Amino acid sequence: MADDAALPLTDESLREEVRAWLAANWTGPLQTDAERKAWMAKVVEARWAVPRWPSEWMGRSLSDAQARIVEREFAAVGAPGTGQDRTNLWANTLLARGTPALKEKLIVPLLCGEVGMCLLYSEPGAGSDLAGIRTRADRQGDHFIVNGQKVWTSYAASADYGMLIARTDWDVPKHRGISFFFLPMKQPGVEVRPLRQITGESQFNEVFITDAVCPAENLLGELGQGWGVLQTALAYERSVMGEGARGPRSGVSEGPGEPLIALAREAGVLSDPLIRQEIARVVGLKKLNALNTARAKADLKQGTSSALMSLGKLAMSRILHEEARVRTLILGAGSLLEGPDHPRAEDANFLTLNAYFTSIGGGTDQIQRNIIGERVLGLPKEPEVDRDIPFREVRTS
Amino acid sequence: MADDAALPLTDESLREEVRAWLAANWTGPLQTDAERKAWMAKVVEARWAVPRWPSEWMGRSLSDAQARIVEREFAAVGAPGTGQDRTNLWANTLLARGTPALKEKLIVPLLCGEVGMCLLYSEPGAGSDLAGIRTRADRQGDHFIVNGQKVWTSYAASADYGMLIARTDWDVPKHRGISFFFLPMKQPGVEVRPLRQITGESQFNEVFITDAVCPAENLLGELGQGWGVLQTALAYERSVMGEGARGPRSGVSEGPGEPLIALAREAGVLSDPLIRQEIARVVGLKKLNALNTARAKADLKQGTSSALMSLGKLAMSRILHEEARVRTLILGAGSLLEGPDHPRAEDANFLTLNAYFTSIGGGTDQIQRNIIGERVLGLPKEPEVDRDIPFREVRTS
Amino acid sequence: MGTLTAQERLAFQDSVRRLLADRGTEADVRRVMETDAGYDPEVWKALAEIGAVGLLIDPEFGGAGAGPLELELVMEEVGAALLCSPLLSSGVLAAGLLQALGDRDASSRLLPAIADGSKIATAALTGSRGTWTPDAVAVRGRADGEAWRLDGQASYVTHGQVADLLLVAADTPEGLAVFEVEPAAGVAVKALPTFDHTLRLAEIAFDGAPARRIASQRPAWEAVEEALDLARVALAGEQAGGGRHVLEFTVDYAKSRIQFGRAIGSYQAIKHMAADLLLESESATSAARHAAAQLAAGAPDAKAAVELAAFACADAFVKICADAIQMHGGIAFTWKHPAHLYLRRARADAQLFGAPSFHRERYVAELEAAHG
Amino acid sequence: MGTLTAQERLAFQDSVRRLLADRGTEADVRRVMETDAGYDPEVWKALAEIGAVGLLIDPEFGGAGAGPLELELVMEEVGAALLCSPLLSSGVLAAGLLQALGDRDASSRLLPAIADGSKIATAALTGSRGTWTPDAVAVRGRADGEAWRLDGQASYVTHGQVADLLLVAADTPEGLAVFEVEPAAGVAVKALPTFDHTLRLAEIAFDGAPARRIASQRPAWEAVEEALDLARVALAGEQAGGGRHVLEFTVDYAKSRIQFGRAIGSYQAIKHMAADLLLESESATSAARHAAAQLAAGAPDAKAAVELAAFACADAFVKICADAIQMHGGIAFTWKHPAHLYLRRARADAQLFGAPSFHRERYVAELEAAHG
Repeated sequence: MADDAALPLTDESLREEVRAWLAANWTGPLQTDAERKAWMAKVVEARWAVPRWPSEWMGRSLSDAQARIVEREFAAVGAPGTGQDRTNLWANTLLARGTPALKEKLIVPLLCGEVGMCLLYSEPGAGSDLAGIRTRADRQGDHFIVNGQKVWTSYAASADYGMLIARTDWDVPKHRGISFFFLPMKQPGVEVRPLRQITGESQFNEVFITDAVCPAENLLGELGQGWGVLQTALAYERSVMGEGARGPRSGVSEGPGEPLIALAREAGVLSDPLIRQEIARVVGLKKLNALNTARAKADLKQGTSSALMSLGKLAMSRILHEEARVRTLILGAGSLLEGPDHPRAEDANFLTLNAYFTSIGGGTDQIQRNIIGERVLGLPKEPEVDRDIPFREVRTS
Repeated sequence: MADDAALPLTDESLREEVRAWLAANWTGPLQTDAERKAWMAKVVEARWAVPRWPSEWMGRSLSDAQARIVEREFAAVGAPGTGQDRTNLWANTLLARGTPALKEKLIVPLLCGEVGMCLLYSEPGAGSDLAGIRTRADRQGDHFIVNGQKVWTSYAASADYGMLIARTDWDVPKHRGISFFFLPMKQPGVEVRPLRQITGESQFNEVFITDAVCPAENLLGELGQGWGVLQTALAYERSVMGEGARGPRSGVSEGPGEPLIALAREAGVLSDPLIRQEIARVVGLKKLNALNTARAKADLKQGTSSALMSLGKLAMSRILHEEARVRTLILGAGSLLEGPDHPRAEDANFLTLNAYFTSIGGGTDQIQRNIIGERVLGLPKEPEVDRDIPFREVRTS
Repeated sequence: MGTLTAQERLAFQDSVRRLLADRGTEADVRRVMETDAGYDPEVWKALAEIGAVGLLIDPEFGGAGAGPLELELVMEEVGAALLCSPLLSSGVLAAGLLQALGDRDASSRLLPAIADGSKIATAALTGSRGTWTPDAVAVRGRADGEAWRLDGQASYVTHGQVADLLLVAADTPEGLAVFEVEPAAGVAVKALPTFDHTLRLAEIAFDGAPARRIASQRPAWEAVEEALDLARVALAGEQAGGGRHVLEFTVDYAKSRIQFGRAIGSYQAIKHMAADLLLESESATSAARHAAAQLAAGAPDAKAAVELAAFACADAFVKICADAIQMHGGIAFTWKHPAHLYLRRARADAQLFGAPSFHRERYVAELEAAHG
Repeated sequence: MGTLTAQERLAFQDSVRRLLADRGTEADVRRVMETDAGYDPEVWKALAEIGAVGLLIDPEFGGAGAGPLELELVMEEVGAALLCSPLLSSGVLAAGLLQALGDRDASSRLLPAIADGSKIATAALTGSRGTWTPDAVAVRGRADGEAWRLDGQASYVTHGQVADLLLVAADTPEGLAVFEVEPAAGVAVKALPTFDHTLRLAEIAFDGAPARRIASQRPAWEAVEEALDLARVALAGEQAGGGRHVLEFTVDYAKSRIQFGRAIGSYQAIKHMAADLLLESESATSAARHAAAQLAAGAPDAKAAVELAAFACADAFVKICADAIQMHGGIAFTWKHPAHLYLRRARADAQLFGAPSFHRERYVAELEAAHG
């Protein structure tokens, strides 16, 4: 086995080992949830789930390059389950900052996908200003009592635990009084209500927390150090997140090639010079963003940090809003409609509204411009009126 | 005469009096500078120059409505000189805040147009932040010694006096240490250098002030109260200023009708659908601004204050930049050229650069948006880091 | 068309405002927009009673005899409240079209019931292309003895599903004409699902539908254009009023929402967006009122003023609503926040009776015509 | 076309950068742009010596044998420094055209002197319409025995007033062809005053001018388009480099300029403009480099990549320069501040060889063609 440190592990021997294991164990597409769970357990057991991790936690202490070899072999046969040391937000956060007891309890189930998770960060009063949260966790013996309200929580209804930030100290500046917990969701004090979005969908939830109980061993990091734990978690999240933006939802294909060209052709306006200019603009923006992303990746490979990464979200926001606008322009009166009989209108209108998912969610465009201005261009911050005063005295909505 | 308060002055009797006086004194267009001076002296002497002012200062204490009657009669024959109680920035400021000695000395010459004036407000280090000026005036017996540098000064070379703001107290917050002077310009300590603008023109000057002498009687308002005097002067200036923006400078007519239509027709692109859309946008913006201005005036007449006034400058800035852009679009490669043989290119390029006169000069668009947001919409100000500390301690460039 | 005195106008506007404050709340809008009919019959009755439905209709036919100025003011209130009603269809488009055609017989037969709200009328003026130009008409009329029959299809018919009376533009061998049709035999009305839930649109198929031809003193499309211009001024007013209202509640939010220890409206990002939107809002108001004034005065540049208002108000309303959502952040991404309802209305208004680029093109044509 | 190794390329870029840092300062630009010639012969010589002038020319004809990738990198430096030189005219347009035509005799006769900088060449490709499309050519060629004579007019000829050699596109009875002409009898070269003082343009009248026809292996306009595409990639590089440099000095200013007690770059109004401009700048760099790479690789989407770079880089450079002036405030409204020099160059670059809307139109045509 690979944890025999005496034998130097070559790329080739590793590749052969994975291949052999896959040949022996992988039997093709997973059809049922039970099959999936069984497979995941097998991958974890064989220490392929998190090969970069130490052997203590089901890993092999492989280098990133070697772990990529494992991932490529899994991908080649279409088998899931490896690379979770890159992609499993929950397990990574827990490994980095959790108590031994909590790790012992949850790491393997998390790797096996047996535990549902959700994020309890944002609050109605704390969006851009996440450190302004008012959900409180008060110590009571060997557990905390949690009260407050969270919002924009995906999968809250099915989650077993929520990664929660809550205020545990009101007498220190806002960033310093926050703690980070794995809050058990299946308890009477946690009420999940679907939140209907402007698109009409309900992907998110509000979570009302009333005297919910959280064991003290579910605290990640030190008490009051939750802001730092959160940054760790957010970094994992960012490194995994792709574009995140969704395309048209109608599911009715517009045919091959550039979608806007196909749409304009279908609508009979592809020869309209105005439409053509607008299509060029939007397709151009998309292409430029793809080129920027490719350059960013190349820069990263060369080890130089890249300004381009941070621009991607801002660029995508503009692209989504612009594409929705041009789709509307192409459809004209057709955009008045919606519903399954009018898939093009459905797409244009859905995109119009859903573009805000990107321009508001995960940091508004405005916050994003602050970040680019300050962290990339090195422009000075604004005066921060709430930075160094006890949170109790901070002005809130 | 009208200052016989016993006789009630009716609109009709006033109108007859002006008419009679004009009939007796106005002999047609003024050809020479001497003729002009003689006429102005006559108008002042006859108390028509500032009819709203008290008789003590060459006025008649007329109501605004009555003064308008005088103005209309003068306008009807084309005679200049009246209405200076609205339009003469210098005389109005002096009347409002000057010492008796300075008024006695300069009011009549100012009304007669015998004294050249300029504004010494902005400094290289104090543009948007006018209260951040560093030009100093130090009392020395019965005069002040002035040192510093001013910029964006029109007519500085021919001016007899400059309306100057200078710092007289460095140990109080910035707005409270400023004083307002009529600085004699014709003295060795005042050096005027033309400032070439991006358009290539030199309408403005830099003024270098080195140990210049200003009599104490030339102080307007109290020592350290100059910011308030400045606000008075700026209010007079705003009430007079029209649009301020200049049109094309080539002077070569584009023919009747909407200039952009004529330009596009001349360039042979009036049938281009893209050009037509852009023309509609810009002409529309101009028309909307005219309509807004008309509504603002109507609101003012009805005595309600108007949000529209403050929007005019911002709107004009956008119009000027947009018009320059569309002219460039219309001309295509033609916009590469300049000079008298290429008047259309000259216009497009001049407008492109001169648009910044409006979007930067007299308060940048950014400052303008602050003003609209705060004073019109009532949005709160940003934290002001330099408001309540001695100017000496304020961070500057 | 007539015009009220300034005082009468303000009193009238006030009565509309009070009615809407009372019975056109956001909760009412949300309730009514989910109904099939898409309007509240009680409110409709009340609107008729205060004279809003018959606003444009000659007193001879039971209306208030007012004109575009009054219409524009009322619509500013309608826009601010997001009123769900067939006012635009019945009181403006249909009434305007009947009066523009000038068929006294038809007018005296149809207008009184429109004016008192007892009948809801609408106009079917375009086909599936939805361009509101004569070439997009897809209904044909054929003589059948003394009467006429219609075949073909009309689309984007505002409030077609609740109309008791349809005025239908149709091509005939003698040119385009307008017909009076009842939604009965040979008329299949299909409700179209709309992105703006406060709007109702229908697609109507005519299959030998009996119709009565309305006489016209002039080319029928001229009368249609006149009615459409009234509707455009109405929409402009709605857009101006809607935009102003959205800006108001957005600015209020920016004053009260605290992030990082201060109101978000103190940040230049938000403050400057608000300042730009104020310019949009005020410009839309100027444009809408100017178009109404020029139309009321029969000014030579009335058409240009309408075209300008059509694109300027449409773009302004959309921009204000779109930016308002951004300025609110997450809260406006929820269904329960009203911002998206306004954005939906703004997007609908921007398409009805011609998209902004269509009006920009026509505006330039007017400018060309004005100056040779 | 060849390509240097990555290391050679960086070394070469570095040599250009050092030359410009040394002899292409703002003071140099201001001095040279006021001369009639509009370039510094000594710097030109130095550019030739380090291989920049003959960059694209085959080693067989005395050049460096490099390609679009190297050209783009050099032009980024040229744009940042606002270099005044006929590099684009002689080293790119003329050299590119000769090589694209593939007339070995003409190439061996003309390219060596272009490569070593001893002769300056340019191409006269458009008439007074300035669209760089074959229909805008306003010169006609007629056979005169073995030789040819040209009549008509060319305009917007870059550096025409300093060129020793003109490559002229002309219509002939056999179709469009390219001719070699010396500025001598029958050729009247008139300098055109340019808004961008760092550029030189000429209008050239041909009156029976003796000309030598350059043989072409393909339709001559195809070769012209190939040369124009090289020039567009060069411009894209210049725009990307210029824009990046302007953004850099603007951000620096925003850090050091204090108003109201803090750096103006701490205000969101300035900070957010800078963030948006960074996106513009990075996108322009990506577009320019991508176009160069696709052209170098002879990729099927090379044409689309060039069109995209042409409009994206043009718009980005203009926007960056325009916003940079606004962000500087009053200081950039003065002649002595460099911002306006960049804006002038940006406006020139945006027109040369086709305006952005022209390239957007052609980009869509490429997208259509790519996907049927």
